[in-house]
Amino acid sequence: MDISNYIYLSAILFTIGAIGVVVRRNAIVVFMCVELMLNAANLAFVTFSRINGNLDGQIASFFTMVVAACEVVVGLAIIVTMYRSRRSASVDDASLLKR
Amino acid sequence: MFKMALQVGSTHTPEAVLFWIMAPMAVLAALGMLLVKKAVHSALLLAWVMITLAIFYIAEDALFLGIVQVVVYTGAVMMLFLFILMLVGVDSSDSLVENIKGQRPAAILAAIGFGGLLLSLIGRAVSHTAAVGLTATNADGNVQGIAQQLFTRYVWAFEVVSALLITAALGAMVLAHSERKHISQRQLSVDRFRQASLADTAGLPASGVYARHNAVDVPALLPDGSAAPTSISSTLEARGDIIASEPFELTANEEEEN
Amino acid sequence: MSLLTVLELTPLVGAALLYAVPKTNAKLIKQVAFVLSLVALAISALIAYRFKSNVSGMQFVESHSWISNFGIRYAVGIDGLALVLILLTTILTPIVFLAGWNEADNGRWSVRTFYVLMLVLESSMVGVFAATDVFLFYVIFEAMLIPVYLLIGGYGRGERAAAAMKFLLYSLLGGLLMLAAVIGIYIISTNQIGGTFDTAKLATLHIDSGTENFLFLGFFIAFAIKAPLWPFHTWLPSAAKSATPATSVLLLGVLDKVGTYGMIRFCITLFPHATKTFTPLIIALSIISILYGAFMAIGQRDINGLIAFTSISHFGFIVLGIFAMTSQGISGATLYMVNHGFSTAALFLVAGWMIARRNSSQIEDFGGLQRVTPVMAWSFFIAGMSALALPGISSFVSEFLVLVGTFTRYPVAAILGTTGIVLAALYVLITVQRSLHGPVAPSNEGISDLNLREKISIAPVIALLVIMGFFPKPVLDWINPSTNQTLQAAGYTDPLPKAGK
Amino acid sequence: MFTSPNLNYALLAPILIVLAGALLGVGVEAFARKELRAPLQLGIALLSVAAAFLQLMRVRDQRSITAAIDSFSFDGATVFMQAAILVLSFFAILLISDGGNFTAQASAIPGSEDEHSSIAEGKSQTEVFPLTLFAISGMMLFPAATDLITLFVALEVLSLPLYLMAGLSRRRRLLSQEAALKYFLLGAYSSAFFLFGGAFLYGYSGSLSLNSIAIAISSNTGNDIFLLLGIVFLMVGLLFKIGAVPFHAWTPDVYQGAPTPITGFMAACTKIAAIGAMLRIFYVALAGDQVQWRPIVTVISIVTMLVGAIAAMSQRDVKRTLAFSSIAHAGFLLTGIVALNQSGLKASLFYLVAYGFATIGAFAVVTLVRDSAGEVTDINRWVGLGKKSPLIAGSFCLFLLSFGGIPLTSGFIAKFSIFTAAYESGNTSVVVFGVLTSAIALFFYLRVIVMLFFTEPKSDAVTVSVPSVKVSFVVAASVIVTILLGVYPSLLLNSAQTFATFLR
Repeated sequence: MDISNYIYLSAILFTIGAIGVVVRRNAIVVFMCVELMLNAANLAFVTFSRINGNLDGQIASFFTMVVAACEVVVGLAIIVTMYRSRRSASVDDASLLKR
Repeated sequence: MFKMALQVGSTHTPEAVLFWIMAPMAVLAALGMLLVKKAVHSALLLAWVMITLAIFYIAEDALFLGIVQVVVYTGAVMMLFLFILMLVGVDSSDSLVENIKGQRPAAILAAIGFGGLLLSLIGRAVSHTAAVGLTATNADGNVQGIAQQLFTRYVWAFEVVSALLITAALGAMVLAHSERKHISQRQLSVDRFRQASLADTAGLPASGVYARHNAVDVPALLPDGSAAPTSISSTLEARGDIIASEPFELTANEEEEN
Repeated sequence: MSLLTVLELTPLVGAALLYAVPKTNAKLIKQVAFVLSLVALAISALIAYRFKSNVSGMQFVESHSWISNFGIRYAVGIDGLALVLILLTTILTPIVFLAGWNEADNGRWSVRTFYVLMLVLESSMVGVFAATDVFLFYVIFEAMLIPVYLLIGGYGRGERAAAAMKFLLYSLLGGLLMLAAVIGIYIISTNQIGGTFDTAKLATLHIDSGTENFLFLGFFIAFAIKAPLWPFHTWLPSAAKSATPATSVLLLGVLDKVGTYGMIRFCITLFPHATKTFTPLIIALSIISILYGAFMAIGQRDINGLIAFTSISHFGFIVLGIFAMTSQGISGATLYMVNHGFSTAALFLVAGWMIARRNSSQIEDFGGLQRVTPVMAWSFFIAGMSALALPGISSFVSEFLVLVGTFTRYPVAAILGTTGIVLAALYVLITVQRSLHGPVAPSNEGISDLNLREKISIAPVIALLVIMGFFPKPVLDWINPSTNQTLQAAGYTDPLPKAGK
Repeated sequence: MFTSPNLNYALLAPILIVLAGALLGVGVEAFARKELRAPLQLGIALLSVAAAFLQLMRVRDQRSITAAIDSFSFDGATVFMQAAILVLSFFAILLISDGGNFTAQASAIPGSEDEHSSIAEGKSQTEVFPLTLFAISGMMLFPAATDLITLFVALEVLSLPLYLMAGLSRRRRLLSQEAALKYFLLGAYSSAFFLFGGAFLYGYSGSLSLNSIAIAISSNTGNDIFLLLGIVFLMVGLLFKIGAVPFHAWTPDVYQGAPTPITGFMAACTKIAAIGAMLRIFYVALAGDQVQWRPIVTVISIVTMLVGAIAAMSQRDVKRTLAFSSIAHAGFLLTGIVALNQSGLKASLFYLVAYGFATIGAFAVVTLVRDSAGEVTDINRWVGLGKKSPLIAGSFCLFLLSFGGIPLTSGFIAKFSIFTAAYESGNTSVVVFGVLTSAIALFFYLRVIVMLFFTEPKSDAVTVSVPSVKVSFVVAASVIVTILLGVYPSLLLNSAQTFATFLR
């Protein structure tokens, strides 16, 4: 099997995540789609690490995981605050700001 | 589409089998994430994708990352997502109605174009790719290798990440922590028993009951003491099973006596 | 420090002094401003006295590094062309102060602000004519819009905010085009001789013709908006109708000369080849301006609108003279700039008094002023005659020179231009007839004639109009060397008189 | 086998001092008494920023690319941008500390009893200060980072606190929380793009360091398609951050919803950090591949300028207007990247400072214009402000004129130098469009000025609250800098020239 198949997989997952952010309305689901994109990037990093024969890509993945964990904390805190204020986690309901 | 010619970039059969079983499932799960209505289902599907990736990491000589992926990502991050979904309401689901007409088909079309372009570009690129592999690099062990890099080459970034962790904790505090000033139920009941008189410790009597008879064929009384005929079921009325209401009416002098 | 810098600073010092005067003491503020403008006049007289008319090139030169990274310098210096325009500025400023003594009283802001703005404007007008660094010129060229904008918007009449806005937007748009050209020529200089904005050095650059055409257009459109040349003129009538007389005098009399001045100083000197390319187009535009301005003037009912359109016509003459590329043409155009300054000053000031007295700016409202207010009527008459270029009054000399200069190279244009004179006679005489003669309208009977202050302020203008009509030689002596230099830079020589003439 | 890494702490100290201040601030939150917190936090924040600045000035002449192994380049551009960020942050902190812009208790539901009581008790969310300091440290690191991991970490360090703070407005809290959510989701989205691009660049060059990527490009060893994909995705991520078209949609919403001091902080300092990082990435790592990205950036720059200027015209909210103006400025700043020469770097540095000061000043003025319900940002209610408080309205106009690039303001010199750089590099089209856009942009700046000064105030018009010492200081300093840099720009241009270097 060709190693580059992992890169195809990564690109597919990234694309699906990117579409999800655009089409889904629930903030939590949107955020999960972002997580999917980050995971896809990680897969690419790990695969390139293997192709290049050094560990820098794996380190990058590791950092991404740490950063993503922090991001999730902050993001979910914001979403919960929003939810408590207006009982909805839909991005559409968050449209007081003029378009 | 898949070039098998590159010997250096190819791997042995077990990994191929693993890939061809797991990868399509991961893609399906990711697609499902987009299509299912309930957020919880999306979260579970995402967790599945993450576990798949963890397996792939291990297959790709990234043992440490594979474990971290399961522990941190699937274990902690996804659990956090699920917690929040529980908090917000498990039923929370998307209305799949479009807000802007034509937005969704347009987005899907654009995405297919985007993905297709991406894939075809990668397809052209990988024919030149030759993989070095990590066997040499991981000779001392994957974890050791990563530690070596992490604490030398990337030590500065590692230090700075601590700022991020503190920020996250602080942020969650700011948005969620509130100083308790509600009095708890327990405190309320203690207060009740500590007051001077125990007269209404068990609670105050229920308010305004005007009936003087508890049979269904006796009319209720209105606040002014007169009977309320409509309080009797119309079936009883049709059968004539009604007791005259006059004896039960509250008269003026009776009221004075009370 | 060069006297020019002193002259630039004097009004600014005056503006600063005004802040020491209590805001409520309007009279003192006016007096201080007036005295400072007289000081500036004295300094400029000293400059004129020391100016050597037989020397070509810049005099009173001063140069300091300003923004060293871009080779930008504070560089000033004057030749005859700049001198006469600076004199025009410093003479007109005290006159408008005196003439419009009460103009600022009913403005949106205080009297002090009015005089501060006026003095800043004077300083920047001197600066813009004295600048020999293109960047310095550009900065002042743009910065002086702000005081004018505030003067129109804050102290004008009618639709003043809109008029001020229109003025500013047009000018800024032109300015931005010029900015692109300024950057362009700077980059070319960087590649050839090291980055500089020195006009003299920039004139030595070799620019390929395509680029040169673009750069020329950048400068020219900015100046054509300012000058104003048809079709870039539409801001002028509304601004003239809304501005106070004092502002109008400085705006049309002096400020707009920056446009024609810039054409001579920058367009022709820096881009001689492009000038040749575009000359036919520009001649055509100037002819259109002459005729269009004149026709529109005939149809005007508003007296300020009338003056604005006559100015468009006159600017057409000036541009025609400049781009005829003969010594008479350019000298005549330069002289025309001065004469037009005084002539519009007289017209606007007298018209301003008439409007203030009658509380209307419609020409037909002024019937029979000749009998009620003879002095005012005569002043207006003389000013009108100067607009008509009657022989014996200053404009005649310059208009004659322009037409003669044009005829030797572009006979058709000169003939068409002459039609403009005929039309001028028409619109001036019609106006004079309508407003000064005829039966006295009943509402005009109580109008008072000019008071002493007004007489004092209009007298020097009228005197100059007449003196310059008979004796333009000193001014021409100043102008001629710089004219020749311009022609030389552009690579033109006067055409030989045709045989048989 | 394991050699301990050698960090040059003197050069990292400015960042570390700010981080130490932030940690101290967290400690204050935990241990200090409530009424002491606000003054303590303000003191710590100002002191640590000042100390960091002093330390930076002490080491400003040192140069090193190995200060933190390969992750951090202490070069001229780093010193300049860190200094600019520190000075502007100092002003921003003063604005943030000026009372009444932040919610009393972020966890209280808007409009609830809880909220009323916490307002009545005079509570305040003093955690804002450490969060600001964290953001500042990220901003200082972002333009100095020389590998993709550090860049990514710095990007998140500067973004996370901003996401949080965007949601802490005292009034119109729903709006503010919504702004935080939008900012967060789009920010995370853009981070993902940045990361994906980084992955491809890593795949291309086999390294995460910018210098190695540059070497890989010049030796032409890698796979060009990976390079192209890497550049495109990385660019998308960065363009999101600076709010360039077509990734600008979040900007007006976030600018409007966030508390005004935070908006000012974000607009001035984030721009410096993000443009700084972009400059480094494009000048250092990707310069060798300019044929591929330069046309793209040129087009984006032009479109950004145009969209920003045109969309600003129809806005009725001051903060949204300023947001679109910031979009237009992002376009102008991209011109500096397109220029890709030393003048371009110098001009960008100058531009960032000039724009930063005018922005902080403008938002400081916005905090002052109020009615009984708080800040008023509806532009129709600013009508006639010039009559009531000429000084404040005049300063605001000065900032707008500077945005518009009128001579004798800093904005003019900034535009002049950045256009000159672009022209010098042969990108005439950018200059022409830049000039055209400036003309369009002037229209709406002038419209605001007309409203302030040439229109009679209406009955329901607003009042200008008496500015506190802190706000007056910020406004006055911004006015002085804006004029000074317009009249005598050599003051800063010379140092921009000296410091306009990237070490490779």
